[in-house]
Amino acid sequence: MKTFRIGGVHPPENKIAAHKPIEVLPVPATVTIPLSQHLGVPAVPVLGKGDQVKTGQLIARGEAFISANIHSSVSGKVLKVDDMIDSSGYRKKSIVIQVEGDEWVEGIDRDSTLVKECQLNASEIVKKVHDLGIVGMGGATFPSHVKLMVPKGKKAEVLIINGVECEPYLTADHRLMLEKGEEILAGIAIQMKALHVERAIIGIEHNKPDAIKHMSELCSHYAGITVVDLEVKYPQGAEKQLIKAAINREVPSGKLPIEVGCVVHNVGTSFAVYEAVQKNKPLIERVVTVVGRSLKNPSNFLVRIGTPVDALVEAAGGMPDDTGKVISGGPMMGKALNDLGVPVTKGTSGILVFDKDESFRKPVLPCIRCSRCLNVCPMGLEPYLLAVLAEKDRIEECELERIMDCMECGSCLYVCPSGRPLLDHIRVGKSRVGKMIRERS
Amino acid sequence: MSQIKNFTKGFVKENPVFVLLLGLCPALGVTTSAFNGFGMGLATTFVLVSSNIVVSLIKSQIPDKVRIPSFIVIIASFVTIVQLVMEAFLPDLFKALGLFIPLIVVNCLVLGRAEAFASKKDTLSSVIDGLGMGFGFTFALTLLGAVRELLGQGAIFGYSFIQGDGMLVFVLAPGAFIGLGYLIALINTIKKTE
Amino acid sequence: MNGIINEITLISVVSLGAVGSFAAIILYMVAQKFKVVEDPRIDLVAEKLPGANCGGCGLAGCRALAEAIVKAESLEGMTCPPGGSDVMKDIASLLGLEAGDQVPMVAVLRCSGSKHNAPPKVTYDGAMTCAFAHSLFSGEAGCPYGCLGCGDCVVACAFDAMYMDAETGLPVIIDDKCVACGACVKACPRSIIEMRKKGKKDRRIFVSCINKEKGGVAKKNCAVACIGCGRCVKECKFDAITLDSNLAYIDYNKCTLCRKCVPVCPTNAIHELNFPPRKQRPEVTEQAEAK
Amino acid sequence: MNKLIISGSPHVQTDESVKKIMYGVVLSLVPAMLVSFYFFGLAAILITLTAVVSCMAFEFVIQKYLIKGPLTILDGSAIITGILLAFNVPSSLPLWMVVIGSAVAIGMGKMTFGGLGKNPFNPALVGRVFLMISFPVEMTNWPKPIAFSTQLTDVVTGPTPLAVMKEGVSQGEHVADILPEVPGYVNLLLGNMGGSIGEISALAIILGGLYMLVRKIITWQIPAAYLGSVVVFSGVFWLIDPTQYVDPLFHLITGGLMLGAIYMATDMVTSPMSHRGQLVFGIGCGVLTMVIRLFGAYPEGVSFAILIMNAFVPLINKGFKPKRFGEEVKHG
Amino acid sequence: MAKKESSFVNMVMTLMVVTAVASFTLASVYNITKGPIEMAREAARQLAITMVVPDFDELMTRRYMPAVGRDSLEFNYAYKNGELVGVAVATYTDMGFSGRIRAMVGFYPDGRIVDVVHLEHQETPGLGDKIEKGKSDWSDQFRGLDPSETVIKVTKDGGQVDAITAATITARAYCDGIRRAYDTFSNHVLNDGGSAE
Repeated sequence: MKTFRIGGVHPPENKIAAHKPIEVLPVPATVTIPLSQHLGVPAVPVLGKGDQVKTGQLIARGEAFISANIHSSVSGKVLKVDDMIDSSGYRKKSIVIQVEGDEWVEGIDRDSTLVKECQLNASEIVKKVHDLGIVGMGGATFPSHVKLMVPKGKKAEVLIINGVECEPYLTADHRLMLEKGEEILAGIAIQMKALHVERAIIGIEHNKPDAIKHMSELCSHYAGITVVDLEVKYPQGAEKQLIKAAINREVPSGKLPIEVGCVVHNVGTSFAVYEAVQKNKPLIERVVTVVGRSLKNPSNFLVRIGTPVDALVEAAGGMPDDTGKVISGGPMMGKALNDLGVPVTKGTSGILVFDKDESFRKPVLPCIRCSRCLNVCPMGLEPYLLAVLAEKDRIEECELERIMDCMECGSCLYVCPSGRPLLDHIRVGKSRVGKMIRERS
Repeated sequence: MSQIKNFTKGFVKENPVFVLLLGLCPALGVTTSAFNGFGMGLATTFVLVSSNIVVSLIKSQIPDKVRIPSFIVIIASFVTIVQLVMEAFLPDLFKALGLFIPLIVVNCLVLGRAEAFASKKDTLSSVIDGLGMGFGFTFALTLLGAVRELLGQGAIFGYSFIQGDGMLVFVLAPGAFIGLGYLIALINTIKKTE
Repeated sequence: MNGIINEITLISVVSLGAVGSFAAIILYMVAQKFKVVEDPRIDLVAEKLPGANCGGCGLAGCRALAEAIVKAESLEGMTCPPGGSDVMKDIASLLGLEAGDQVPMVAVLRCSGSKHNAPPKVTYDGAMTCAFAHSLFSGEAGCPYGCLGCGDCVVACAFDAMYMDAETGLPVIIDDKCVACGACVKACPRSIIEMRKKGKKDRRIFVSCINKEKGGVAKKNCAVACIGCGRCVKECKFDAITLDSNLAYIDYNKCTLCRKCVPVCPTNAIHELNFPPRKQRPEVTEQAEAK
Repeated sequence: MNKLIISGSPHVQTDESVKKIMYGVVLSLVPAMLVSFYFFGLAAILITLTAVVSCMAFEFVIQKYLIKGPLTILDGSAIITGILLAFNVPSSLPLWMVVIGSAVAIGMGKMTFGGLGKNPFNPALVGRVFLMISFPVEMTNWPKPIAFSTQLTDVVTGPTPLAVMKEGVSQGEHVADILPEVPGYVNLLLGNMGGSIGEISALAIILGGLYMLVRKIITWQIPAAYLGSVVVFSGVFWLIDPTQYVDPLFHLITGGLMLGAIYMATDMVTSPMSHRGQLVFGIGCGVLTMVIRLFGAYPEGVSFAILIMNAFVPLINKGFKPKRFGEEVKHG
Repeated sequence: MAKKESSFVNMVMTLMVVTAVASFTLASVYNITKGPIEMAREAARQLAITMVVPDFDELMTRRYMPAVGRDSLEFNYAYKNGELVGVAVATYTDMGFSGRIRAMVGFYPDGRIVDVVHLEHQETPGLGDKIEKGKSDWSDQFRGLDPSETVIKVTKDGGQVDAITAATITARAYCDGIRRAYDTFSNHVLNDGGSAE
């Protein structure tokens, strides 16, 4: 079994919803669609208050290179285009749509039959992915068309598909592989065509034996696609770690995976690419795991983008009384929500509902220099040092200690026996170093 | 600054050893007993006062560039005088401190005061400053010596309190550092509460 | 031979005198060869400065300011907030320059979102640093402009002029100790602290809010938020108050400290400091609210 | 509704804590403690108790009245310091000296620097070396081990095997002639020899070390590098001249080497952070120990070696960083 | 304060005057204190000699090189009524813990030790300074010993002298100094017929 070499932790897996098939969540009464649900420049709305929209209709255009189109996930009337609270409590421009029926835009193939053959050429595929607003579904929401365009002078050799789902609790990708395996493989084939690569590797962690078996069987019908069984270790789902684990190549510091001839896509993204290219369907819904220890009915839902989080929690059995924390995403990298009215976005992979007793952090004690943070850091950094330097505002030294290599996986904070908020300080340091670097150029 | 203040500042507020951290070589080296510290302090005080007087008297005649060499020569002369006189008339004290007397020359306290104070102020102020600093230095060395003698040999000024040996480490060099460190901490605490 | 003056005296005088002269010659040569021309005035100016190296002047430290002053041969644009105009006048007379009048400034906290006025809706459980809390979320009270209460400004203050009030959860500025170096202004990720004119008898009037949200939204999170109603603007006869994106701002250069604007504010967002108590204030406030 | 809790990611943490680590170490010290009680009897129990109680008392007093900070005496670190200090003194040491040692260990070695996690030197060793320099007579007076001893005073004393060896070699005797004067290797391994309370039984210490390794309280790097370098260093001299230098095994199981390598050098606070640094640290400790043992004035050098290397830890941390991911590989 | 400008002439002049005045003063003080210093040194030596030899009325000094060691030893022959009553040997050792130890060893003409007293040492206070008479009675054990019968070595080295606890090095060194004195003494006094002439 393969894995990456440096660092890593083994948080309790808690894959509670692993055996729950994906359920389709009913369309809510209103949806709030933020204009910035991808990495990069926010999209620009193309309609205004009072306009009628259909499901799948383009409502905001990503005009910059690193940006993505946004489509309406429902049909109905635009209530307002205004600043709405996002998951951090800040107000961001969003489009609020009052749902009226569920009328889809023509041209979208809603039939579930599998279409394997792809007639389009590479640039047509990329265009389609661009037009239909596909972004990375693993959580980073990087616009997919950018990744499918190999920069000049570089060559992609391997397409690596991330089916690792190393975050505890989350089971969305797992279920997707089991239920939509054929479609994912078709999507992978399309991506391979777009990238002109002959080889694709699907990395799946060992705690999903059924998915590994299922995908391996399906792969036998495709040339060049293999499944690799990976040891369970967080953060294996991180691009650089996955590349290291799957094909033993190290992406140099500050460089992109293409530097070592790799492109990494999530299985969810592959599925979305399949639907976009073969079925003409924009990214308007996604699978979200809703899970929690006290939640009555932990589930994997297929949710329209823009559905408020409380609708998901309601469908999963309602909010338990002793809820302490609601997290959007996984427990290691997700974001704690301070308002449940916020919508599901393209990057929402899960909603975790934590009890009060598992919500609070440990009391902070002095650092005993046990070096656990240093041993688990997958990037080989020294989190204890970075945290101190950042806290003391010694920004230049932070940069020398390669603070920008930190991917905020949270392993250091997870493992710290003194409960020190290492990552909190490192994040501040990172943003300051980033500012300094920008000012320099 | 009144002359009284000028005189008393050396005891705690600007104590040469505990606060200014000047003249640490003798402070650490000779203070194995309170008596040694006291003797060294007085010898230094004499040099300090004498050199302060001379420096303040001739300060206007000395060109800037040969200031330090001139001061050093003056200080060295007084140190040698102390050494000769002590050996002639106080042979016992000379035996205990002999090795350290010449080191007064490079005691940065003496040069420091000559440079920072006597070369700028009038003679009377310089004398008082030298006396104050010297007594402060003597006080510090005696205190450190007493602490080390008490802990290291169970005695003060040679009068034994306990049977047998004390904590030997305080007689040795590490004890000097430890003792000085904690005394400085103590003085800082006192200064803070004032 | 046994007299006080004998050949030993002679030998030592001659030899030591020769050594001295020789040393002087070498010193002279070395001094000629390695002449360093540093303006002696830099030292003099640096001596006048407070030496706290607070960076309030915008330079790396007191010595940097001294170098800059001597180099520029002018005091224009050079200020030493902790030292105030006295220090600058001192330096001016030292260098024979003109010192501009420096108005004494003081740090002012422009937020009243205490635990009482802006009750927390969520609990923050991370590192106690505003910089991180600001990047993480809008604050416990939900106001994206309000004080986060983690005390970065207090940590940044080198003059012990600030402390956190446990009751309100807000920092408190001790006017007497504040030297207006601006470290807290830089430290606050939300730019809540402003340097304002100290005012006659330390009297100041200012809008204690920087929330630019619409009135209703702001008011929902905080009882004393400026809702941008504009009553104070109408009340002010001196055009000292301006309204910009739902937020009133009082220009301390135009304000005459008449404090007519204070009672008309429906949310009590305008604060007056160090004024004698006002007798009829409660009624006036009620009237204002009744309108 | 409940107020929601907001914090940055990650939202899960291990159930490992400082307390658990510290009590794990205490647990691992039990075998060595039992051996010491067996051989030194009541005296060992009394000294261990005195050291632990006074360490905790000094920590409490200093935290409460001098630092005026939060009280952490129950986090177990003071208990470890107490036990290790007791382990490093002979069982005949007067109890008041143990109290002084505890005061120095906690006051000077730990609290002066700000308490847990900030001390550059191992507190127990600071206390030990202070006692060693202050009371050289009492600290080098080793009672002979007696099974189930209940005697408190007037026990038979004798030199440690290392001292016997050093004395003998310096007299020009051959190693082979000296070896019969010390207990056999099996006895040395079990702990039937003169020495400090806790250092005698290499076997019991190794047992505790294995427990800590399994619990992942320590990593293998420091003990392995330490013991390895001792073996190599002493082995080289032994091969060159077996009449003047004793074999490596003797060095391994006598004196405080095992205790030092497994408990003292691995102290988290005072050892380097990265694995590479830990190896360097261990090798440094080993070489220094052997230099002192073979060429120094003292027969034993573990305490001094570790303290000296403690001083180098910040430098080692600067010079030996962990291997970075994606580190540029330099091509020749 | 107005600083005086440094020119070549005034620099040289100043330094020359300062050094000349200083050296003149020093030379004068030296001349004044020369007598007392010599008297003090002589008194110390005399005191040490009287401590280690029997009552005498005449003293004669001679220097011999020891068999081992770089510096000569000072032999003080003490006579009473023209008869040799003892020899005080100023000896030294470099084996001390810190620096040279000097001591005065007194012998009866037959080679027995009268007494030993230290002259100078820098041993650790509290430990090695027990060789001093005033600090400890350790050095009293040498009284009456005959080095030809008793091995002047610490017991650890196979001799018959008790070491100082925790200061074996100092004790060992002191023994070395005494042996040096005795070896030279036996070469030059015992073997040459016991007379200085």
